[in-house]
Amino acid sequence: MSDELNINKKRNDQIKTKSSATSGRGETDIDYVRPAELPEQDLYHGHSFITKWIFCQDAKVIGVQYTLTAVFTGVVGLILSWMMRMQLGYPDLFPFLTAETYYQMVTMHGMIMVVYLLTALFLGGFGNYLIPLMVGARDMVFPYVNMISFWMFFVAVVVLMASFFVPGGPTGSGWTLYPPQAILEGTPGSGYGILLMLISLSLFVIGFTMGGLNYVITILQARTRGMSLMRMPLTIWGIFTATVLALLAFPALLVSSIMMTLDKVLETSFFMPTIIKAGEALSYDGGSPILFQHLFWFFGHPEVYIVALPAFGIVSDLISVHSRKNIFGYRMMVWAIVGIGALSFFVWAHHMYVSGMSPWFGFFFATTTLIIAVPTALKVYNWILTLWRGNIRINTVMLFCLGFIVTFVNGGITGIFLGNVAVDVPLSDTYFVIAHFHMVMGIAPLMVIFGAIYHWFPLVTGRFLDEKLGKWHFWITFLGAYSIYFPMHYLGFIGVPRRYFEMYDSPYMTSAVGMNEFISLAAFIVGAAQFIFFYNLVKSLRLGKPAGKNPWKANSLEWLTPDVPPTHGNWGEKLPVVHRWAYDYGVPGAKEDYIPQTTAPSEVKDAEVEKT
Amino acid sequence: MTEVKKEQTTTHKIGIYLWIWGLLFVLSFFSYMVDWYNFQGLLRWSLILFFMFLKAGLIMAFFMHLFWERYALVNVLLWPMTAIACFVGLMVAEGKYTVFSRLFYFFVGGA
Amino acid sequence: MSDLNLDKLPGGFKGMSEDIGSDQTTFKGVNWGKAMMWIFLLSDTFVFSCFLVAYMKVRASVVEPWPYPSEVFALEMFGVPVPLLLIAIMTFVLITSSGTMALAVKYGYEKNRKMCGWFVLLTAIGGLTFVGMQAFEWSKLIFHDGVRPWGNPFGAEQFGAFFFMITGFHGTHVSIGVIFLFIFARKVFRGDFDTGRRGYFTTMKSDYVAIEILGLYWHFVDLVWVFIFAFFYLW
Amino acid sequence: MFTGLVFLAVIIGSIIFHVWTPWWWTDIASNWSAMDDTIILSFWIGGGVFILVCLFMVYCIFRYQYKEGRRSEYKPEDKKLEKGLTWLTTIGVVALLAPGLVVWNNYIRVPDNAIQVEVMAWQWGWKYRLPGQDGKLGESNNRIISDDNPYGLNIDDPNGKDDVFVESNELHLLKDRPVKILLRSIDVLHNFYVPQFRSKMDAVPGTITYYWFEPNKNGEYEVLCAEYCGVAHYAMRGKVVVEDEVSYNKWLSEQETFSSFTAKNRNNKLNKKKLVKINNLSNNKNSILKEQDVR
Repeated sequence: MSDELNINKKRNDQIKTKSSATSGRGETDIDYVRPAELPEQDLYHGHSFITKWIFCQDAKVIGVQYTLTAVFTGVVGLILSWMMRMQLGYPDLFPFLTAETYYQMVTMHGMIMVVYLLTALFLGGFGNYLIPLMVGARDMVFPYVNMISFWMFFVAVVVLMASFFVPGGPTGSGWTLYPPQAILEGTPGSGYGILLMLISLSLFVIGFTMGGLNYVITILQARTRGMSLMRMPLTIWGIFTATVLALLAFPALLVSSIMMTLDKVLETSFFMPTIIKAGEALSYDGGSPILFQHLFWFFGHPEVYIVALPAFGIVSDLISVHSRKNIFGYRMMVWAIVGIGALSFFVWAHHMYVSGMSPWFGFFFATTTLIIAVPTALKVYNWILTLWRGNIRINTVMLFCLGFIVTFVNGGITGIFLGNVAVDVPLSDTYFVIAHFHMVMGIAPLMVIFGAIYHWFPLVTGRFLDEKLGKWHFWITFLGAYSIYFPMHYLGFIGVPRRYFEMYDSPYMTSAVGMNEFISLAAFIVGAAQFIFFYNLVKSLRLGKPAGKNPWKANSLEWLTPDVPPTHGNWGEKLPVVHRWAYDYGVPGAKEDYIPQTTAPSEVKDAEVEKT
Repeated sequence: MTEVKKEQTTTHKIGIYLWIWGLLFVLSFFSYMVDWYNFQGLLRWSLILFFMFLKAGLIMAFFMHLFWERYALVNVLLWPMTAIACFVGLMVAEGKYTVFSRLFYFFVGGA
Repeated sequence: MSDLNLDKLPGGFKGMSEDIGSDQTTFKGVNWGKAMMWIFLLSDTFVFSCFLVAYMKVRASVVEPWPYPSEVFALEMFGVPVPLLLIAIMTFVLITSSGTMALAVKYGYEKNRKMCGWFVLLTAIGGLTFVGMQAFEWSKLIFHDGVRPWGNPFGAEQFGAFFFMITGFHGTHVSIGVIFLFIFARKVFRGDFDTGRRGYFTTMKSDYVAIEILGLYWHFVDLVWVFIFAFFYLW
Repeated sequence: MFTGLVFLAVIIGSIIFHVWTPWWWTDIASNWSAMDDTIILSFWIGGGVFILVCLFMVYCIFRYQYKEGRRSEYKPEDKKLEKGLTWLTTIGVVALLAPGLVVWNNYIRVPDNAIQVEVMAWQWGWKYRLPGQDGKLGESNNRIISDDNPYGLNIDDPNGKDDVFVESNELHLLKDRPVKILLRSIDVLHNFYVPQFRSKMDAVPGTITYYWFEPNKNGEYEVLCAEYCGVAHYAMRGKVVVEDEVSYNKWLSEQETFSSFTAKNRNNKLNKKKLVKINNLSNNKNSILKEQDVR
């Protein structure tokens, strides 16, 4: 393998300046960039505390608001997971944990983590903060709508949290909210709980659509001069594709929420067939529960990639910056992101192999699902090939990236098990599934989030996070999380079904008591380790080492603002002009080992740059 | 909001709008006639879909100016429809399967 | 300010690949608001598609007979039931309003304040008529025919549920459109788009392109009706 | 150094755990050993990829740790390598997919000699219905379930007359005889799952789903509900007994049939009335609707 990778001769024919291709007059001027198409953006600058920090139209502040709100819900989710693990590891020890509360915790934990933490954090948090900075815009294109978007999200969170306090408590129908069970008695929170959940989701979708339109249009229509799509950092590609997916997938969630609300409130029968409860037939008739599952997963599968793609993008950037090497196969990475995004709309029913849908769908969805494995695997190869022959800084950021690779590969491969229809039959609805999706869309994206926070904290606050605490945080989180979820696969092999309040007395389940105790212990430790991180955040905000400009020696635009942290309007007097992609690290002939995107070719004449 | 210079945007003769407008009336009338003459089966379906797509196409192309837009926008808007097409196709299959299993195993009391 | 000259850019697929490969904007010459409206409409298309897909799936899988819309929606005229009469009229009204909107957009391009304003107002009135007729249709179904979301005398329960949900959702879109049409008619007449007056909430300058954006929305509403007409009333 | 070593330890630890794990699947008791085989195949291919990727990563950590002044290699892409990896991955994926599809094809095609067994799931328990002598299950409908007709059978359907009711959690099956499980639910989603048989499928109210297997080992097996169905989901257990023909027939003869069940209730006139009433479902429904109109 390594022979093929020996340094080829420079493919100078690849050098191609867009300027000379389009302008006609720029044949000789290697620094030429097309003039601005659009006038300067008109911005509203807040004057009071309220317009500056609360109802703020600055995408950076909105990003931080999103992040803090999402992290708050995340902490709630974390505490819920602790309580679940208390029950599973030490059943009967905690009398306040009844089956009802357990199922309510399962549900709220799932929904909070997937939608209100990961989606909101990646797109609302990182998206808002990074998009305008990384594409060289002054702000999002519709700052006002962007502000409303955050407050919609905020209200959605409030409604969600309110469901903890209504009679009957929050819904306990599992995060998939499958009818008929979700709205029938016998499921905790089938009264107000489920209604508030559906309302909260609808609000989230509406709020998110507002934000999502902003992200998409900012990326498509408000890039700075010289910033072509193929020069964008992969972070932006990931967030962009994920946002497009969200805009097209959330409608299915909205529709299923509306229909289920009607089933609950008006007793329509969209998802409700004839149901016998306590010997009496309810008034429902003729509906189709499987339809809900189709709608839900038509949203739900893209949702997986809504979480995963930004993580892919961000981790590519982090790995590239901290191994001082260009990302390997940038173009393939972009195509892989777009391809995965597009394919994700054709694979939804692989969550439903044993749901009783038309059995013939198994062939179609197994095939499409495994096709997705190919671009995903390529991305993994490219990450490790980026490390290869790099100059790797082993700091906290890089550690989280390495942790991501291990957990993601692990979870991705168990995904191939579950996507392959016949293998899924014995494994579906068991702990194998739990282990799989926590590994691949729980731990792996969280690794990226932590890495990204350690990476961009100096930009947001002007100070580094504490490295020593960071390393403790990483090792406990990574090793702990791995030892939670790796053994959990084997519970699935035994055949322990998911969503079991207690393992009861089946012989093969009792054999796993020890493992359950161990997993619970690990979960408590990992959860507690997050408070090291929060302490680090608070401490470093005040006392962290000052970072200065571009502390990581990165190339992408967000580090090149005149002020650190960037102020409203981002760029001061003049918008930056981009001359190259974001990955010119270690270019032979250049003085430094990195060439920022704004560096004009004439400034680094000797650099043997391959690609612009 | 930015002002893209509008001078370049070609305005279109009023005739084209009136012409499309008329065409939409005629097509709506035709699709109404499908019901009026009570066509059934495949003929009904193909006529309904034909008129529907023709009308939708006219509205999108001329009233919504897609005909005059650059291909980048047009393609971005039309490709996602394949996902919907896939969804529709599979759900038709699923609906048929459901009704098959219902009729095959259930008796439908009275009705 | 800008040297973007759309006429000089290559068209067709060559233009497309160049647009996508270029810097700054991907949709050349497309205003931000307009691009946003297009993407929003794409998202909204998925909403309506999901509604219609759900409807088709359920309708295909109920075993009870589905009410025959041609008869359910018939209107008694001079003692003879005319099938789908009201729906036909509603369709014509909506297409008419779509036509007037297209003209309003055209005059908006030309910055013809008066004509633009009148046509926007005309569109708003068309929309209002449509909503009114829909209210009539709903009340007839509810009070006269006894159709409820949870059941109806004609057959499968889901008929009423889907009817009220889908036409209701569409009607909501129309109503929102009508409100905005009235607001924008006022703005046009007041000359906001000529003076570039700043918006009350957004503090952004007004521009005639807003009429085009509103037009896109309105045509979309019409477009959805085409599909509802075909799938709900004609099927 | 430390970092690389820990990651190496994680990989080696994973392998050791996998090899020495005391937790492994239950002994298979059905014909679906092919499913186990595809899992094993996935383990070899997937596990191999996992180990290779991680080892390569560890190698990079050791070999290319940061050194002041060193330049990393500048090589944006390598078409040949990328193409090679694409093909390799594609081959691996096809190798996993193909057997999976073959097994699935067997899973959804029920052999002709399979005995039909209706599993009826309810919150929270199981009961079963077997076809009688004629080998055919009678038509059923959830809407007419009542005390006199606990399975909601069509009383006019001759196939249903000799259907055997098993109104308990315990089901007996014949060894080495394929069974087609027809799943039916009267309230919410359930899933009839016996880990030893490897196979499962959701029971969906409003429709019938199916799957099949061939039990090939005598014994008692626990039935689990594998689709979340409400608070007592975890306690929704049943029992399957696989046995030889003699004891099976003995068990079968102890069960009640539909006709014996109705005969028992025949003297009660009220019941009969109810059945007639329910049979005129359409009239019944209209009256329900009128009640709803009032509401």
